[in-house]
Amino acid sequence: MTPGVPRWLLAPAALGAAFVLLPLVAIVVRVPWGDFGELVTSEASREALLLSLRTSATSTVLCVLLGVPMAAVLARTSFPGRAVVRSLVLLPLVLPPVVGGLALLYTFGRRGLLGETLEVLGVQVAFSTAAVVLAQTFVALPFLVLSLEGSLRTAGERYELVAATLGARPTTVFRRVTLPLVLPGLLSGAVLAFARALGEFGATVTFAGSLEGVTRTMPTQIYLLRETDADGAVALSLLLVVVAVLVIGLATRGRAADRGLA
Amino acid sequence: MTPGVPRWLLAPAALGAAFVLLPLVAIVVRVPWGDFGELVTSEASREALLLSLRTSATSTVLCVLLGVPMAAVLARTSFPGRAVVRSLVLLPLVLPPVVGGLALLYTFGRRGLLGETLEVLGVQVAFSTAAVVLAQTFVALPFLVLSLEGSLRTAGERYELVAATLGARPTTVFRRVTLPLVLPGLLSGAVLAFARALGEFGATVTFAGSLEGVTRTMPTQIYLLRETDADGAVALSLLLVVVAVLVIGLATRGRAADRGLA
Amino acid sequence: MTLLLEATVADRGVDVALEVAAGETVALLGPNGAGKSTVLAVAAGLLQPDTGTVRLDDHELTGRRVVPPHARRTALLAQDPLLFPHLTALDNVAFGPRSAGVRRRAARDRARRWLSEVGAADLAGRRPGELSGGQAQRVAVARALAAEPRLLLLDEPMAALDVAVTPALRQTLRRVLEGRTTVVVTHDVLDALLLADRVVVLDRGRVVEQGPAAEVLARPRSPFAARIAGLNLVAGRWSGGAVRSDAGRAVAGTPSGPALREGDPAVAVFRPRAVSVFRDAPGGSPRTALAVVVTHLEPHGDQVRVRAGDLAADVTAHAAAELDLAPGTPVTFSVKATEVDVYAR
Amino acid sequence: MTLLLEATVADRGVDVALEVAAGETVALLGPNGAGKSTVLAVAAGLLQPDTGTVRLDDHELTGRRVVPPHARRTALLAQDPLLFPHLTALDNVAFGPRSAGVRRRAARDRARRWLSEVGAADLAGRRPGELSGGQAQRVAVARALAAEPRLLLLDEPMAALDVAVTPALRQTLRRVLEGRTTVVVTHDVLDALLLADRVVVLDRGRVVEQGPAAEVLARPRSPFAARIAGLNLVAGRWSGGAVRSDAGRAVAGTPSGPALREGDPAVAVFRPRAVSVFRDAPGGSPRTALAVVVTHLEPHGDQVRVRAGDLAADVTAHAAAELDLAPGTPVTFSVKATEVDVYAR
Amino acid sequence: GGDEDGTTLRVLAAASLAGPFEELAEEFERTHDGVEVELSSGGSTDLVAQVREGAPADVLATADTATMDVAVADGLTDGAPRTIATNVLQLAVPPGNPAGVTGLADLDGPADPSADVALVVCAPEVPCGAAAQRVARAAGVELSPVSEERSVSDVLGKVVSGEADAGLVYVTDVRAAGDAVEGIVLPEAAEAVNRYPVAALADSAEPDLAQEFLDLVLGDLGRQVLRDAGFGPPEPPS
Ligand SMILES: Nc1ncnc2c1ncn2[C@@H]1O[C@H](COP(=O)(O)OP(=O)(O)OP(=O)(O)O)[C@@H](O)[C@H]1O
Ligand SMILES: Nc1ncnc2c1ncn2[C@@H]1O[C@H](COP(=O)(O)OP(=O)(O)OP(=O)(O)O)[C@@H](O)[C@H]1O
Ligand SMILES: [Mg+2]
Ligand SMILES: [Mg+2]
Repeated sequence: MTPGVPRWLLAPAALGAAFVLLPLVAIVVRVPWGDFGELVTSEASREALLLSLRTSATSTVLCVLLGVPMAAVLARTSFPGRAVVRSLVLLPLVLPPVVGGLALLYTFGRRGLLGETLEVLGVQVAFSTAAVVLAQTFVALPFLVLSLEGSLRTAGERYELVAATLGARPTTVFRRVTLPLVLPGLLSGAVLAFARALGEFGATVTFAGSLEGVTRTMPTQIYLLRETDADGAVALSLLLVVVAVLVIGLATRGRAADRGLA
Repeated sequence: MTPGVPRWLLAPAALGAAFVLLPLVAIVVRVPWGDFGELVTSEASREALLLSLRTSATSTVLCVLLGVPMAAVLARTSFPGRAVVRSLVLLPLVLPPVVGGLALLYTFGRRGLLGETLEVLGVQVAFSTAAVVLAQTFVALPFLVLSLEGSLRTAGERYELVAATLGARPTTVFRRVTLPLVLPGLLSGAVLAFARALGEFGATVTFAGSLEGVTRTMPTQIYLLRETDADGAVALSLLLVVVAVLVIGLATRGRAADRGLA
Repeated sequence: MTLLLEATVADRGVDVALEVAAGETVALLGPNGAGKSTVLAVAAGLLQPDTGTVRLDDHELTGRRVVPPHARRTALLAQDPLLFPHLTALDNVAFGPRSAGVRRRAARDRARRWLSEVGAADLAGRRPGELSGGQAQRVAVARALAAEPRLLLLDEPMAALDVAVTPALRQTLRRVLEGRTTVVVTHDVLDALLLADRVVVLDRGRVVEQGPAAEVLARPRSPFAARIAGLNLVAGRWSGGAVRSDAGRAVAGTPSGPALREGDPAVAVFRPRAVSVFRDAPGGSPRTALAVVVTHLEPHGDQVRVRAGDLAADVTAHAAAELDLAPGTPVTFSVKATEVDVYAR
Repeated sequence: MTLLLEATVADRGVDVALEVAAGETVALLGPNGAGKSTVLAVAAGLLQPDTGTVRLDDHELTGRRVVPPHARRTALLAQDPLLFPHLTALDNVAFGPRSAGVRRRAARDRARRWLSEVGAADLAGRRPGELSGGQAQRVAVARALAAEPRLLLLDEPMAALDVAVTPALRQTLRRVLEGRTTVVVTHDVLDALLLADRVVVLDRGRVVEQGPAAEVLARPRSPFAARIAGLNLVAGRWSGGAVRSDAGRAVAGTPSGPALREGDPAVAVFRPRAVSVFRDAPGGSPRTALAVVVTHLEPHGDQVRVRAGDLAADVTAHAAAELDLAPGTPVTFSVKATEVDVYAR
Repeated sequence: GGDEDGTTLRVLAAASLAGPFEELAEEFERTHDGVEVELSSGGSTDLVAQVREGAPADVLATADTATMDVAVADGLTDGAPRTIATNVLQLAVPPGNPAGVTGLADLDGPADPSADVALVVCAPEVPCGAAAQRVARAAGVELSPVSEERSVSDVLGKVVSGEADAGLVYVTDVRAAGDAVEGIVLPEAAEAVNRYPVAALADSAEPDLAQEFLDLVLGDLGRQVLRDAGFGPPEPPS
C-alpha cells in the first residue's frame, strides 16, 4: 500500500512532464520521416552511434570506479576541507562544457600540466578515442558522485555499524552491506552519468576533436549535420534519444520497490 | 562514530578527485592574471554574470516547483506507463543541448506547437529572458527529479504511513513528513539543477539567442569571448566557477549529519 | 465505533474475522507470526486485504472505494516506534492534534499533557535520535493516544518499558481506553486482564479462541491462551473420565460447563501448582500420571517451575533439590483429578 | 575475555565503571534511559566515550589507538533488530561467520543451526521485510550468537518474543552463554536470575548496585532492583529499631548481615505478600503501619496486587473485594517486623 | 529588449563579425540619436534558425553565402544580400612553428595516426571545411587531418593549445589570435574565397534604419573597420 501523494500535486507534476515531453513531441512532428530511414542507417550515423555507445559505456564504468569511492569518502569520513572538496567536485557541472574541454587540454594536452609526463610514457591522448572517454568522464563524474553521496547519507550508517560489530572488516562491510543497500542510488547515478556522457558535446569537440570513427560521437555528428540539414540533425537526435531510453530502460529494469509498515 | 571506509578506497577516490581537480588547477595556471581584474569587472561580464545568476535562480525555483511534484508522483504512485514517463523525463539529459534548444523553438517558437496559442495570448517567449529561463529549466529539471526520486525511494514510506494513521491528510503528510525527511536530497537536487542551469549554453543560444543584458548569459559570453580571446574566456569561466561554488556553498551550509546506532 | 473486520491476506496466511464493539477493548494474543500486526495494518488501512471487508460503524472502509488511512480516524501504534526523526518528542506527539486542525499552541499543550501521562514530560525537547529505546516507545504511545482516534490500534504498547513505569502506564492506558474502541496486541497476560474486555487469540493467521478476558484466561481452550495464562492444557477427546490426546496422554478430570459426551473434543486444564513431580510413577489417589522429561527449571516466585515441553509444574526449591531435577531428567507429573478442569474445546 | 569498562559520556549523563570476568554473564538492569544501551555501544566500539578506557583482557581498546568495532570480536544485539534488508534470514545469520572467513557453505550450515536454536528454522529463506516483529527479533538473536564473539552484548534479547518461545530461548541462551563473557540488558527478573552470574543496576547513568544475581534480587539495595525483584523497599537510616526514610516513613524490621549502628544508611525490604491491608490503622502486634493511597490493583497469580505508589501488597481477591479497594482509596499497609529484612545500603 | 524610450535596431551577426560590428554599432548609435543597436552574435546556422523562428531582428550578417541563401530561400530577407567582406584561408601554426610547416605540400599524405605533423581542418559540412577542400585540390595535395572540426574557433583552439601542429583557418582568425599563432600565407587560398553577405530582414520593424545600417557597413567606414580586422575587400582582385 503506497501512501500516495496529495491530489493537487498531480497538476504541477503533469505540467512538469508536459514541459519536458512537449518539446519531444515537437521534434517528432518536425522529423522528415521520409528520409529518416536513410539518414539513421547511413554509414556516418552508424559509426557515430556505435562510438557514442562504446565511449559512454566506458566512461560510465570509469565513473563508477572513481565515483563510488569518492562518494563513499565524502559521505562516510570526515576530514578537514571535506566541504571544499565536495563543492569542487561539482565544478565540471558548472563549467561550460567547452571550457571543460579547454581545461582538459591544459591538463592532458601536449603542452598541458601532465603533457610531458604522458609523452615520456608514450601516451598520446589528444585526438584519440581515449580523449573522448576522458571528456565524457569529466563531465559525468559529478552526477554519479553527488547522487550516490545523497543515497549514502539517506541510507544512514546503522547497518554498517551492525555489520562491524559482527566482525566484518571495512571491505566486507562495503561490499556486502553498503553497496547492496545503495544499489538503487548507484543505479540511478550511473544512469545519470551514462546519459550525460551520451549527450556530451562541447568538451569532446574541444578536447578530442572530431574525426569519423575515432572521435566523432553522435552529438558531434548531429552538430555537423545541422550545418547542412537541420531537420536531419533533429532526426538523428531522436535516434540518440530512443537508443538512450532503450539502454537505460534495460539497465534499470526491475528496480526493487520498497515496502511499507507492518 | 562513523564506520569509515576501507582504506584502499582512498586511492581511487583520490584519483577521481585529482581527475576533477587537476583541470581546474590547469585553468588557474593559464589564466592571464594581469588582465583578470579588468576582464571580470567589465560591463559585459558583470551584466552576463548577473543575468546568469538571476535566470539560474529562477530556473532552480521552477525546477523545484515542477520537479518536486514530479519526483513525488514517480516515487510514490504507480500508474500504467510510469516506467516510460520516468525514462522520458531523462531525455533532456541525453539530448544534445542545441537540439534541446531547437526542440524548445519547435514548441514555443513562432511556428512551434504552442506558437499560435502563445501569440494569441500576446506572449512572445523566444529570444527573451523568459526563454533563457525556460531553456535552463528544461535541461536542469531532470537532475532534480531523478536525484529527488532516488532520495524518496531510499527514505521509504514508513513515516508517511505512520503520519496517515495519525490522521494527517496527504497534503499534511507531504508538507510535514515527506519534505522534511528528504530535505538533504532536495537540497542536493536543487544544487545540481542550479549548477546545470548556470553552465547551460547550447539550448540557450539556440532558443534564446545572445543579446547583452537580455539573453546573453555568462556561458554565452564566455563562448563569444573565446572566438577572440581564449584565455579571457577561461578567466571568465573561473569567475563563473568561483561564484557557483560560493552560491552552492552558502546554500548547503550546515547540512545535518545523520547519527549512528545506540 | 464498532469495528468489523473480515480479511484474508494470502501471502501472510492470514484469514481473520474480528469484531470489536463500540467502546470495547480487545486484546489480540498469539504467537510470533500469528498475524496480529497484519490485522492491525488491515484495520488501519495500511494493508489492502486480498478479500474481506473492514467496517467502522456502518462505514464500509474497503470494497469499491477504499477509505485511505488518514480518513479512517484510527491511530496505529506500530511495533516499531517510528518517531518522526526531524521533530522533537513534543512535536511528534502534537502531530496528531495538529493534523486534526488543532492550533499549534493548543496541540502542544495537549502533547505536553500526554507526554507526562507516559512519564516522559522531561523529554519534550529531545529529538528521537537522542532518546533511549524505552523513552522512544513512551513517546510513541503518547503520540498514538494524543491523536484521540475513534479506533485505537496498539501493537505491544509496553514493549521496551522498564518495570518501574509499566504498572503506571498500564493504569493510564486502562483509564484512557475506557469507552474507546481499541485493539491492543500484547504478550503479557496482565495487559490482557487489566486492559481488555475481551481477548482474541490468533494462531497461524486464524482466530482460535475468543471471549471475555477473565474467562478465556481462566478457562483457555487453545494451547497459546493456556500458555499465556500460565496454565497447563492438554487437548483431546473426552473418554472414560479423562481427556485423551492424540499423542496418547490421558488426563483425568472433572468436567464443568455443558455436559460432555464420550468422544467430544475437550481440554483438560490445570495449574502448575497442582502438579506434583515424582522421579518414579507414584501409586495412590491421583488418577493422572504423565511421563515427561524435564526441559528446564525456572524460579517462580518462591517456588521452582519445572518445565517439561509444554507442561509445567511448580514445586518448592527444597523439593526440586531433593528430586535432583535437571534438564533431561525423566520424571512423572501427577495431578489429582479434582484439580483438573475439563470442558469442551 | 575479561571486560573492563570505565567510561563517561557527557551528553548522555553516563559515568559507569563495569567489570565482567572471563566467562561471566552480567545482567545490566535499570530504568529506561539509565544508560544501558550506551554502555553496550561503548563496549562494542560504536560510541567513543568522552573519557575512560575499555579493556578486553589486556588489550586497551580506546586511548591512543582506538580499536575499531570489527576488530574487537564483540557482537552486539542492538535494541532494534536491524536485519540487513537485502539478505535472507539465513544469510543474515551467516554474516558473522562469513566475515570471520568461514566458507559460504559452512557458514550457512552454522546459520541454519542457530536459526533452529531460536525456533526460526522455517524462516531461513525469508527477507527481513517479510518477517513479523518477533520473528525478526529471533533472527537477530541468532545472528549475534552465530558470530561467536569473545564478548557478547545483548540488548533486550527477549523483546517482542511470545510466551511460547521465551522459556525455550532463555534455556538456549543459558546454554550458549555458559562460559562466554556476556553483558545482557533486560527488564525481566527471570532473565537476570537464569542467565546472569552477576547483575549490575544502573540508574541515571551511574552504577547504583551490583552483585551476584540471586543475592541482589533477594536483598536489593536500590529501589529499581527491588522493583524488578518484586519486593518493597524503603530506604533511610536505621534508628530506633526501624528504617526511617527522609519522607518520614518508618519500617521496623530485623537487621541481618553486618551489624547496623544507629544512623547508618539502611534499607528495609519486605515481600508484598507479607503486607496486610487495612481500611483503618490497625492496632496489635505489627509494628509498622504505612498510610498510603491505593494507586492501582492488578491480578497477581491467585491474588490481587494492591499498588500504592512504589509499595505493593498482595491480598486475596476476597479480601480486596471486602475492603472495597479501588484507586484512590486511603489504606494502611501493615507489615510485621519479622517479615522485614533490614540491612545496610 | 525595451524600446520604450527610443528605437532599437537588432542586428544578428556571425560570431566572426562580432568585433567589427560592435565598432560599427557604436558609430551608428552616435550618429542616430535615440537609436540603440542590439547586437546578437552566434553561429550563422543558429542565427538563420532564430530568424526563422521569429527572433525580432532587422539586419542579418552571416559568415558564408550558403546560410544566407537558406534565409533568402525562406523569404526571410528583404532585398538581395550584399557582400561586405571576403576572407581567405591561411595555415595557422603554433608560435615558432615547431613542426616546421612551410605550406600545404608538407601536409600531403595518407592518414597516419603517428604522422609527425598533426593537421586540423574544418569538417566539409561547414564553409571553412569546404574551402579547405577546394584549396587542397588546387594545391594537388591530399590532406589527412587528425580532426575535422565544426568551427574555425575549434580548429584555432587546437593550434593555440599546441595540440595540433597546423590548422587551416581564415586570415582574420589568425589576426584575431594575435601572438598565439603564426600565419603562413597560402598561394592556393585564392581558389576558395569566402564571402560575408548582409541583408535587411523582411520582418524588420525598422526597415529604414536597417537600410541605413547596411549603408554604414557597406560604406567607407564599414570597409575600413572590416579591413582593420583582416577581412578582404568585398570584391577581391581575382
Ligand atoms: N511484508 C510481508 N510479506 C510477507 N509476509 C509477511 C510480511 N510481513 C509479515 N509476514 C508474515 O506474515 C505472518 C504474520 O505476520 P505478523 O507481523 O502479522 O505477525 P505478528 O502476529 O504481529 O507477530 P509478532 O508477535 O512477531 O509481531 C508471519 O508469518 C510473517 O512472517
Ligand atoms: N544519541 C543520543 N544523544 C544524546 N542523548 C542520548 C542519545 N541516545 C540516548 N541518549 C540519552 O542517554 C541516556 C541513556 O540512554 P540509553 O539508550 O543508554 O538508555 P537505556 O538504559 O538503554 O534505556 P532503555 O531501557 O530505554 O533502552 C538517556 O537519557 C537518553 O535520553
Ligand atoms: Mg507483530
Ligand atoms: Mg536501551
